[in-house]
Amino acid sequence: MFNKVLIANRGEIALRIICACRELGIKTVAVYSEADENSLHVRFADEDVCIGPARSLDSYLNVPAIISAAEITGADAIHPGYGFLSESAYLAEVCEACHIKFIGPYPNVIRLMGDKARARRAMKKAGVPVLPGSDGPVSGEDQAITIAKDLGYPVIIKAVAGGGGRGMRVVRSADELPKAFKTAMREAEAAFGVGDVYLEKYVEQPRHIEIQVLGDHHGNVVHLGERECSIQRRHQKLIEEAPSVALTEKQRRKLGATVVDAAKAVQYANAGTFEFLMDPSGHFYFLEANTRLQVEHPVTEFITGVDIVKEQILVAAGRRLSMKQSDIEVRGHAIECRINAEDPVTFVPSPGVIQAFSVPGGPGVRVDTFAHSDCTVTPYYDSLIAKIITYGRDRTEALARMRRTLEMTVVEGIKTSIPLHLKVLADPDFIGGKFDTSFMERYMPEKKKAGGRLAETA
Amino acid sequence: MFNKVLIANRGEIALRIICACRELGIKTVAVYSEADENSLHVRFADEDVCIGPARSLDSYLNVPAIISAAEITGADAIHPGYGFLSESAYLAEVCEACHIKFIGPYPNVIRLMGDKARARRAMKKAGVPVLPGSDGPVSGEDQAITIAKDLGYPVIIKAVAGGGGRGMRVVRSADELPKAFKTAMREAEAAFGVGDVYLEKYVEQPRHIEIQVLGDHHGNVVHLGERECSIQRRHQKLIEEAPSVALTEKQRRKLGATVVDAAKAVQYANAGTFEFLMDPSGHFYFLEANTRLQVEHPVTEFITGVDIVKEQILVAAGRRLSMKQSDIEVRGHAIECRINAEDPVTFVPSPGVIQAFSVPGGPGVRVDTFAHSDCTVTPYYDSLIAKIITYGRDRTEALARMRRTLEMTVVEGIKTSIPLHLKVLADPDFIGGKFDTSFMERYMPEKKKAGGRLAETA
Amino acid sequence: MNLDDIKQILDLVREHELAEFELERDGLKVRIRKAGHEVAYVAAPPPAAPGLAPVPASTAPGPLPGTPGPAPADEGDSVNLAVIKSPIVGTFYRSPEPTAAAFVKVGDMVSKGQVLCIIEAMKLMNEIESDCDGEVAAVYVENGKPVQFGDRLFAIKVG
Amino acid sequence: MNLDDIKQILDLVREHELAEFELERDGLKVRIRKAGHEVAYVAAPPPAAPGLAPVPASTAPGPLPGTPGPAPADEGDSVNLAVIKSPIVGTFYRSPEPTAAAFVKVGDMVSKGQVLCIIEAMKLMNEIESDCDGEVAAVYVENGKPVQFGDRLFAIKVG
Repeated sequence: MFNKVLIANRGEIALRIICACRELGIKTVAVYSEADENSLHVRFADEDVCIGPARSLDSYLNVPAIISAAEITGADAIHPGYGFLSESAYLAEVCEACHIKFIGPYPNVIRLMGDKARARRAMKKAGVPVLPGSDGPVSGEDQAITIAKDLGYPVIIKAVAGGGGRGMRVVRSADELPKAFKTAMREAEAAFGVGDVYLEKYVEQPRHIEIQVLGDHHGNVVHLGERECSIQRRHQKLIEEAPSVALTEKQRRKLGATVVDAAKAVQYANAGTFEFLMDPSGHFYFLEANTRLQVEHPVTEFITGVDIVKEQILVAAGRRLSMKQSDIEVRGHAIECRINAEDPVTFVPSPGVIQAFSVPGGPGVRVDTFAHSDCTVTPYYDSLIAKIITYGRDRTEALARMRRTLEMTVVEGIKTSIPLHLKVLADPDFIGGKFDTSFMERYMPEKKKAGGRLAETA
Repeated sequence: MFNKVLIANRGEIALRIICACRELGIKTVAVYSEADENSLHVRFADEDVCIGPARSLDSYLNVPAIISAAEITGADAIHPGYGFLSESAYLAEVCEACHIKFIGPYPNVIRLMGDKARARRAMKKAGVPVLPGSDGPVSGEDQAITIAKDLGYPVIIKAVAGGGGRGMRVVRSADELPKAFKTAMREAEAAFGVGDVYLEKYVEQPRHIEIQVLGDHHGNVVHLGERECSIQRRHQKLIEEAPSVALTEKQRRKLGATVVDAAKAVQYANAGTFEFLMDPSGHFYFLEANTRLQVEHPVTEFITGVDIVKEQILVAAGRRLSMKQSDIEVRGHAIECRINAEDPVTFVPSPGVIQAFSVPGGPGVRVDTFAHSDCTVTPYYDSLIAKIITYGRDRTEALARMRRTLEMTVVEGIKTSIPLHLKVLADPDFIGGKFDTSFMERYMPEKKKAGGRLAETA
Repeated sequence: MNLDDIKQILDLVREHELAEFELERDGLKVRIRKAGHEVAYVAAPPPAAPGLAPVPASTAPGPLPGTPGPAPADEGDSVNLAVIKSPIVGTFYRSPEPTAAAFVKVGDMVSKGQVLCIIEAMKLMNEIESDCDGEVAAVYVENGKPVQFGDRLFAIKVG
Repeated sequence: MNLDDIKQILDLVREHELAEFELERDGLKVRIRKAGHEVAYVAAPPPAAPGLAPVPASTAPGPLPGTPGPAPADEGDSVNLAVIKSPIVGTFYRSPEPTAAAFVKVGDMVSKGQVLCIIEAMKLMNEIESDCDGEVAAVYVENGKPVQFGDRLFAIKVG
């Protein structure tokens, strides 16, 4: 087992990883930027290293600083959390070279899944349903027009190196294609340094369904069921739940088995998430795989009782998975609201000092947060200040708990998305389970037709 | 269903009941003493009524004030929580007379169980194992000596109206009896206004095991398994867990069934707890029944998924229990630490202002508390400031979670029992499950032979 | 007023653990505020106001019920007002029965022990008596309305 | 009222730990307010200090690394000291190789651009240069010890 784990992250997820390490009796090293000097993750780690100034590029994204921090503290493993370097094949490779265990999949698997066109081909080969599409980068406008005609409109143009909705365009007719193609390439080039794009059939009114997997380094892979993350805004997930009301037990078993087979085919190890679009007639299409821990992992932890972060650490240390597929039993329903420091109407970020902070207890409530009274929410990083997760024997109970928990949560001094969450929780369509990824458009300040599709984020 | 419930309590349990009411869509009325004006239970109730000055006798124990508060706010039910008036047959009777539902058992059942000698007889009749004893009040010293001789020493003298260890004496020989008998009677007279005492065989090295039951007003009763509460100090429970490591599955089923039968025999409705002593050879002896919600109910909620407070409200409103015995499945292990505002070594209470308060998240953690940064812990009421409950797939995981949760809990400005809890959690005997009710004596400031037996409190 | 007077006042301030003291008379004005009392504002400074601890209610805690001594700072500067607060929770009635006249009205002179109102609690009618002699200056609660423990009922202009 | 009176009043103000004192009489007005009492209105008063937000470290943030301008208040009042901080995380070495002499020692005169030490990070030796001309006044880190981003390395007494 590891003696000391360095946590290459900040905020609630750094604290989450400290909790897991402490439960396993492993020492921790926090790294932090100058802006985070007073953060709780620094307070509760056994050791801490300042790795740079506030700007992420110079601190939390600074591979040499993080590796050096591991070396000077003698850490034998690095947990990257989510975001930042969590999907950096480069960091994973450097770790390997420095004999530090990277708590995540093999570098080549990270690289494969990071290239959307290659990932798509690999999944297709492994029997995972993918959207009809170009099966690789499209060389030019003319080829795009030919392929689009074959696929039938609407189609979607996506960046090969994509993420976060950039380099992505929905095209509804041949007329729109040339312009959209050029824009997508330009955006991809600007955002990722690679202009390559590919084409896929566009699914209308899709639900976002994802399967959580866990693999060890002995070839064992299990899935922990699905999560539904259709409540998202500009590709940012806002509310996640498990199980999904849209899946039958049969669909769940089948999709889970398919994903486990595909994960085994690519020698997937550690935690990962396979994201799918589900069309209104119940077909699934592979979207992408996230080769890391997800923000919304707690909903799965609630319904399965599995501690995903502890499993990550154990399998990275060479242990076999602590469970077989048949041991995993889903019980009850869980839902997560991401509480952001932002105006609930305009979505403008609201950094500042939290003057009062309190969250209620009672059964079925979990709060993962770095916030506390008198803490500062800096403007440098993402606006997530707390994840509130509730559990119930069924969805109705989980939703009622979430409502009362949000109503009894106190965050004073900054604005938060809690009022927006309460609106969604009172929405009859949401309560009825009748929604898709375009659901949040009704709460957008300007009702732009944003396409409302795909979630590329944690 | 009720429209509005008045909560005749304060602190964390008042908040716990508000949570349950909100989940059921029921409005709440908080009552408070002048000392609790700024408490969270006042903030989060829909209405609030000041019922008196700080002294409990004039506020939280003031039946006319509470009934009047219910009347002026139009509340149709009263939840008494634990402590204060929760076992007051008088309050239950007044409620009945005023057409307000008392959320608890029938007044006559409360009265029966409140009289220890009668309760003992009723349980014996219903087939529950009781300790050999006098079967009723002992008239005088001579009778006591005769009975004690029959029972064999050691014996214990107990107040008929007892509670909290008062009017209780362990007697190890005939020589000691006369003096102990007089003292116990005097104490009982002083504490309860009734000097009657009775005799029982005294069990050495007992474990405290209790069975949680739930009954409706249609004759249905289920049990939710046992809790073990042997870690106590001067009859005050400090750490509780479920299930108990000392019980086999067979013992659990048998004891549970016995209790359910006995509860049905006395027409038990609502939540209740039947407390037992378990001797080293695995025999159980009925101790007493608590006709109310217990402080430690969350450990049972964690392992069964049942929301005991919501069930209390639902059955009080006339609903049938939402589950049958066969629906109740125990999963995992839960443990509760009662965090008191007190010096962890001398046990001297430590009221004051909490300057900083923070509790970690992560899976399997529940915190029921009224505390927050800048809140005041008054010297007027009991010293419980928070209940920290952790859950794990097994006892080892639950204990590891408790340890890291306590280590990462911040309470500044007052002293708390957290350091004491951490000592217990590191104790090899505790970890190994090898303990009885005398366990805490090793952590007492003066190692007085306190008998270390029985828990009469929530 | 000389230094000795000031010293004596300060001793009184200390003895009575006052936070503030103010005296104004014939062109003389003394005002004293003890340090450390701002600390009370720390949790919830009046203007900023955030924080879980609510700002103290604008009604000062005042004298304990049952002993409603004069509370001058509470109500005005020059008049000695005694505030009668409710010693119980219940429903406030100004008259012994619906059709009867009110026990007292503003302007009435009352004497100590005189019944001012009834508070019904648990079907029992509790007579609330005046603690002092004086003139009824205010009635704070409407007939038939609920009152909580400590709610103001009447102000009596003393002497 | 003369200076002596005022002194005595001030002594009383101190003795009684007053926050404010005001006296007005016959065209005379004295008003005293002790400094620091407004500070009590902030969320986390400096002396009380508890609370989760740690008191700012006593080492002032100082100049940004890479631009270590003079930091007089930091070190002393009359001397112009530039503090060179570590721009990276790694291991600090005072000499180019184990057996060699240190790049610089206290008392040495250095010029801008001169190598002061090496910090090893990811097996790479990073030379850290002086940002100014001056005399080495202090070496804060021992040879072979780890340094964090922003840790002080050297103080240079500037011109």
